[in-house]
Amino acid sequence: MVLFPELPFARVANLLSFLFLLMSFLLLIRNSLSAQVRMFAVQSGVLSALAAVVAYFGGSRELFGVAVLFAFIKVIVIPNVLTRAVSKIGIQRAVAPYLGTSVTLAICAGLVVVAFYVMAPVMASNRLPTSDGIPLAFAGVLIGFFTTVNRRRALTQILGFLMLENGIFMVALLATYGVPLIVELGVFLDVLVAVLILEVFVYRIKHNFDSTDVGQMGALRG
Amino acid sequence: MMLVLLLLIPALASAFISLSRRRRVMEWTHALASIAALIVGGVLAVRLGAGEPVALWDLLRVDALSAFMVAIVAFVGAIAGIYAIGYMRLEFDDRQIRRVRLFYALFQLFVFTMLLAVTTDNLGVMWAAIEGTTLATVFLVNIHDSHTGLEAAYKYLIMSSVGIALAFLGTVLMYYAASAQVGEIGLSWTSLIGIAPGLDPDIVKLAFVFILIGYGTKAGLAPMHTWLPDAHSEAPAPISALMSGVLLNVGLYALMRFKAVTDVTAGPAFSSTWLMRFGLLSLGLAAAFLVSQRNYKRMLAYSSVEHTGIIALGLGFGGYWGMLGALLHMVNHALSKSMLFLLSGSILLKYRTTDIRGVRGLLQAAPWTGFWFLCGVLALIGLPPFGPFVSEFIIFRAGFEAHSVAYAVTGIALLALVFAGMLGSVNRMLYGQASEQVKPGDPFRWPMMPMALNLILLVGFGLLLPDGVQEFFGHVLKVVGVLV
Amino acid sequence: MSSAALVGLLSASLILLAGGAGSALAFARQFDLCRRMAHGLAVCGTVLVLILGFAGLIGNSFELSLPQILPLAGGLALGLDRLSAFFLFLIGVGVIPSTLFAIGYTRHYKQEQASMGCALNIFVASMVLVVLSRHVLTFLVFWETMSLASYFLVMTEKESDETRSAGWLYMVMTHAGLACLLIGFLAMLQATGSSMMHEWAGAEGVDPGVRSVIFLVMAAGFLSKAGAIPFHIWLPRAHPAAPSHVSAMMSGVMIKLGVYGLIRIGFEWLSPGPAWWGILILIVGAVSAVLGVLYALIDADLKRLLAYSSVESIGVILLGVGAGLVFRSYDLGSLAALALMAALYHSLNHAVFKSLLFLGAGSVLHATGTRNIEEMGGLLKRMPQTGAFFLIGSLAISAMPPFNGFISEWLTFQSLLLSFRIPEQIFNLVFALSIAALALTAGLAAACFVRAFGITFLALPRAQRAGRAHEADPAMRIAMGLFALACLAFGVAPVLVLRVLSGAVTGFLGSGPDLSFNWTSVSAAGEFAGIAPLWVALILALLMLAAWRGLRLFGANFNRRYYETWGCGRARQSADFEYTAAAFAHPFKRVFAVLYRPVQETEIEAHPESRYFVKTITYRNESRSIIEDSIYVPIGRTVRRLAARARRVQSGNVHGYLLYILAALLTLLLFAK
Amino acid sequence: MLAQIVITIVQWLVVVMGAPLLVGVIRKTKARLQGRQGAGVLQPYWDLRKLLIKEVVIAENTSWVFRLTPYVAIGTMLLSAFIVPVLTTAAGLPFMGNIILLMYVFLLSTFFLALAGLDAGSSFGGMGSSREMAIAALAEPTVMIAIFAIALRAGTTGLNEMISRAVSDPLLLLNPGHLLAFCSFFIVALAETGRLPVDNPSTDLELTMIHEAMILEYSGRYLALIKWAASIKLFLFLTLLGNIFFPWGVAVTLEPGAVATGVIALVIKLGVLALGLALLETAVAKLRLFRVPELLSGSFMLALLAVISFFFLR
Repeated sequence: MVLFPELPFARVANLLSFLFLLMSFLLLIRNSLSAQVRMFAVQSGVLSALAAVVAYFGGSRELFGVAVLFAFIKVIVIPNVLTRAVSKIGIQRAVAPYLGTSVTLAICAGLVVVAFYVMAPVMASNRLPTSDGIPLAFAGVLIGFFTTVNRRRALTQILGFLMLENGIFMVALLATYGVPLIVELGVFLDVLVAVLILEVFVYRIKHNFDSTDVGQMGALRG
Repeated sequence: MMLVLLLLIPALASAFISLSRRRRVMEWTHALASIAALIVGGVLAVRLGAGEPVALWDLLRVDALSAFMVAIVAFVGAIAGIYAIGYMRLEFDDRQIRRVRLFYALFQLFVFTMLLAVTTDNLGVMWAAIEGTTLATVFLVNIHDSHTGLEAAYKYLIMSSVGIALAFLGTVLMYYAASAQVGEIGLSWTSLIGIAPGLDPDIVKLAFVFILIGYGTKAGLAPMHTWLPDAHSEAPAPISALMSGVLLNVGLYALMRFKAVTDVTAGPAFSSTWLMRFGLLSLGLAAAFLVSQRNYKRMLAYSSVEHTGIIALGLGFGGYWGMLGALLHMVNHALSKSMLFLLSGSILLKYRTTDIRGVRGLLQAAPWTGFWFLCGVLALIGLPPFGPFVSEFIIFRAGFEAHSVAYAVTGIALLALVFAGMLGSVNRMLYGQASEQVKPGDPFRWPMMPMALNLILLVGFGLLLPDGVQEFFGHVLKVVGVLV
Repeated sequence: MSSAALVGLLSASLILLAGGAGSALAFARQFDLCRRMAHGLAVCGTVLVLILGFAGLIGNSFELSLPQILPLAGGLALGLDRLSAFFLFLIGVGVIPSTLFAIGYTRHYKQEQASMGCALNIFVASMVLVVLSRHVLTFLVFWETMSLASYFLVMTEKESDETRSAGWLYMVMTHAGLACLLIGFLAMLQATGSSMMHEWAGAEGVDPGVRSVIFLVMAAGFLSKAGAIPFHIWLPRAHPAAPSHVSAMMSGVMIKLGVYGLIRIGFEWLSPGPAWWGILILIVGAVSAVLGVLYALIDADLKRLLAYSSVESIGVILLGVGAGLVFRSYDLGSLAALALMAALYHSLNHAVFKSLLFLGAGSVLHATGTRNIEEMGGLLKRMPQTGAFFLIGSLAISAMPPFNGFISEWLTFQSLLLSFRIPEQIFNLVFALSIAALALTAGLAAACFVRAFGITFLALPRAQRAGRAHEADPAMRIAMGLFALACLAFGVAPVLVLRVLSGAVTGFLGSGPDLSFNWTSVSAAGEFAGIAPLWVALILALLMLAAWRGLRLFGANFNRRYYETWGCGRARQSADFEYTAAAFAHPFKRVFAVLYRPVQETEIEAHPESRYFVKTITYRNESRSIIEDSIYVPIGRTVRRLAARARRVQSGNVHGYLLYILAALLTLLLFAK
Repeated sequence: MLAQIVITIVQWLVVVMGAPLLVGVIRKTKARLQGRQGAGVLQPYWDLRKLLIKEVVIAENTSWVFRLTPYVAIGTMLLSAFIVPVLTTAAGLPFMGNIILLMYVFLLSTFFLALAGLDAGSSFGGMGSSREMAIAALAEPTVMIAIFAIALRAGTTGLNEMISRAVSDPLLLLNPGHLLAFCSFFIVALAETGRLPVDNPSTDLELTMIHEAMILEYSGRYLALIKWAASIKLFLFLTLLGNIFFPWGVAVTLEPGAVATGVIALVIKLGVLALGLALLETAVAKLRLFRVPELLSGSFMLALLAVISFFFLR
């Protein structure tokens, strides 16, 4: 098993990690739903490529299978489920997020700095070549979390949640070349079911509240 | 072998129910499955009393702590299951057979996921199982498909999923810390605890932060608890009984597993201070809501947040008394809270309103329900003959021994405040003249009989604890790393 | 008696009480059978408790521990020593006649019989076990069971909202007291390392700062149960709501357990405390005494009036306890013993005459159906024996010489007067003021009970209800008779109690009281003060007889003529001419206006035709309670305001909720290193 | 032993028989001071005799309390006559009680008088009892603090020891505490016995009476007993004032010579006090009822100063 290949592997991994973070920034900016779903598909694509690269250099066939499964679910299945949902919901008046774009970007930058500060001990003790990408992955997690907080539409919240999942998968990938298979399968199953259920809820919310703006669901208080 | 049987019963039952059409078949399978699970769980717990854990394909492993949790899940599952039959007969008539099928199937699936979560040794599978409990209960919360039900279910799902994702990140970091130190290693708890002294303290502390936030959401600790009142008050009574009584404990179980590891690596100070802070925050917030509450199901939900806060305080105080108090309080809380939520179901059936002011003269209108509701609440607010009084005494004793007197004193003061709030609300419901249109008599009698068991156990845990049970707790404490 | 016999006696009494509780639940349907069984067994159980108390008082003691109950905290530990024995004796004296009274009094209750009978038995059993418990958790468990049982007894008439709010306030105040006790006990447990209470004696290892905090916290807990002033607000609400025999037991016996606890902390567990502890208790006692009687004076509800006077008597007891504590801190052992004996004697006397008054009030309530003394009057002619017993009770509580109240108040006065042996000048001044407070209380108590007895029993009935009153049943009268006899016996021959009491106090404190007594006379501190109660009573009776015979001898005119009362010769004398309770209290209301802060309202309703003809004049002179307005109402308001602000957290907006989790995560990540 | 019994009886008779005479003397002096002739000094005896032979008229709605009260009133006063050392400290029944018992015995008689006032059911009786109890209650603290002041000095609260210890101490008058205690005790005596500044004994206007209002309904032999008791009370208070604060002349032993000087000393002291009382009553008008508490709190301050002087000027 090739553990320390020549230099380009590390740089390729860093490039792909940077691309992943760029995609999440872009997803934040786009307002139209279908554009956001496309951004998510691209981001998942980048991530599955990174997994393949790590599998190749790390030399574990098992990880390669995971990369393929990841690509299948996150690039093909979930995006067309979401696009079906978007078309079903139909046109809606644009619901502005809580914070304007510039403020959101400023906060995301802050979150990236936080990510670097938090992941410092992991970076220090990690001997794997892919360790520099870990803060970027964790930044992806925080940005995904922030999207669920900031965005008002249900679908965008689901995308935020999925970005969060991607970030975590990436951290696992870069830190330990992926977690054992059984766990990976369990995670994929849960994420898939979660998205399906969320999609069902989006239809019901649309039906009951005739808009997917989750913010105005405030009946239960005190 | 018993272990596989334990997991198979609910899984098969759930599958079988989802296929059957007639209500009677569903009810019988559901009842038999619940009782079978109770028997198997009981046998497993008794056998595990002897101390040596039972393992299976390095995926499932039941040591004393998991046996303790299995016993709670099985017992409360059985009590709620039997009650659910009576409840569903009055709640949904035959036209909504689809909902009834959904209810029974997801009930069994819910029990399965909880059992899986507490019996697995692999931390990743445990995470998946706990995420599974959320997915199983989401449709149950929204079973009435009302506006508020939908809102509660959506919030519950999105917050739990986001919260637990962080817990997975914590598990990943813990795995990273292990693999960085030892190289190739399975994500199993036993191996992790084995090499815990050698792990890098900073990473383990960072991982524990995510675990605390992630599983804290599931356990209902303070800042992450906001989904709990909505979900538990909208869900049907048997489900909120299971969720409040047991699901919160499963979240705490996961926290205890990781706390055992973190304490060995980075010393108990780190996890204790934050558990105490979150516990006190939960207690404080719950007290604010319980001082004057208008909806009795939300009152019970907030009291769950309060008791989770007490258990977190117990874990935070640590030491022999702190851990023992927390475990005891888990059992006491599970018994009393599940009984109360089931009774709130009967009250809802009788008075058709969850508003406290709408319910008057309960002791007059439904003497049995009223009397048991009174005993349950007295147990919940910590009065002597019942268990919670003793476990709270032990927890606060640990507080003084751990020299965190400020936390203990504030905790006791907040508990007194909660006592005042809840007693006031319950008095408004129990006494006074029942209005005419409420027909006297309890909604149904036989499904409530098993709840007598809850009451007897509560008084039992309050006054006397046979040696066998004490020795069992000794083993559990050994697992958690307190008694060495 | 060997300790095995004592344990046998205790278990027999507990079995009887448990039998009483069980039979109350078993025969819930047959009301009369349930009533007789429950109360009968309760009386038998309490008789055994009385015997056990007496045995303990004359010197026997026992230790008992049952590890299988409450095993996690070291098992159930009971023990009998001199002080516990005295309080057992007090429980016996207080409970037996009240339960006998209950047999007659509770005939008109129907469904409540079961809950009342069961709660009564558990209440008595838990009081007995509180006094005997030697282990921290045992004490707390039975302390709270006692409160819970008395809560259910107070809630017997649960229809009215007033009872419900009274019960709620009572339970909340008791639980707050329990919280203080819990903190105190745990701190002591932690400081001394052992959970057995009698091993705490002296608690040397604890540094003074912690000891003072522990003392203050536990004193607050015990004072809230005793009903001393800052914590008394539950007492005037809970007692009128409870059935009379229950308020008799609560006032006579239960609040004394608060004093029991205070004596345990002050004299045993944290014993060589600084002097300011005693002074603090002294001041609380003085304030409780004066304010208690002042509120009793202006109250028109008979049972609430008696409840406030319980606050006053607790004040007098606390004066004794406080003085004892101060003497002990200046190690004047004999004076401390004298002060403690005065306090204990007054507790016993209070149990007797307060129960007598509550039973009297109960039979008056039973006969007239109202508690408001403004609607009563002339009951002495319709209820002669109850009236006579109530008069004896009023005389005893106002500390009039031939009765028991006088002896204990006289002893308290002596212990306060002997304070000049304390070197510290400031404390001498405080003692002087407490003497003035006690004297003022004595005077006001006399005025209060002249009003209570006069307005209720004398002259003409002010309302038809009072007119139709009928004498109480025989069982009720026997119970009151027993108490009245005890009042006279303890008053005329105090040596019965003093010999037993001084033995107990010497055993408990280790130093004998500075008191010498024999069958006829009692003298404190040698030449300092002495009385001969037996002689006083005999000679007074003799002289009254002599006066009566003397008039006969002198040939005075002995025929008498009945005519209507003098009304300036104008109108026919009727009930409206009589002085009402509010009018009687008016001078006090004017003198102590700064305390009552009365709100005067007069509405004059003129006749429709002309302004000069008045149809009705309504005059209201409400007084407000300082303590409630200045302490409890603000606390309640702030708590509700803070809670309302904290409730905004659950705003209903899911994004807010997610933000809370993100914020928690970031704080933890950034600060948890 | 026989001598002690005889002296005790003599002393008791002096008090019981002498009381109306004292009242007569005070009335006579007051009359002369007001330029009136006034009734004879023995007039009170004739009044008592007249009342005793008259028929008793009782209000219909009264109970047995009304008929018991006169006997309680006279009984308590006769009892206290035994306790107070009038002529000698060696005789009397000193072991029966100290000064606190005395105060409570007086309170007992007031207690029953107030009840009798209420029993008649007339508004005057009620008003009298309410005011009497108010004044008695407010006077109690002053009495106790005055006793505390004396007890501090004498080291005992027993009346006989108090006087026997003070007889041999000539410097007593110079002690400030002693004089303050005397003033406060004097004011309390006025309040307790219902003399002028607090209550007008010789009024017949119902609304202004306090003590008289309570016994408005009494007549015949009951009224005689009560009036007699009131006079004994006045006599005892003045003897207390005389003997405790100016103890000289009180016989300490039993032999006749000392007892004779005791009688003379008693006559002188009571004469001076009676004159002072009469002078005060002619000079001062009756205080409004709600000014009386200020008077009593003034006397309370005097007594407190007496106590403080003992502690702080030791």
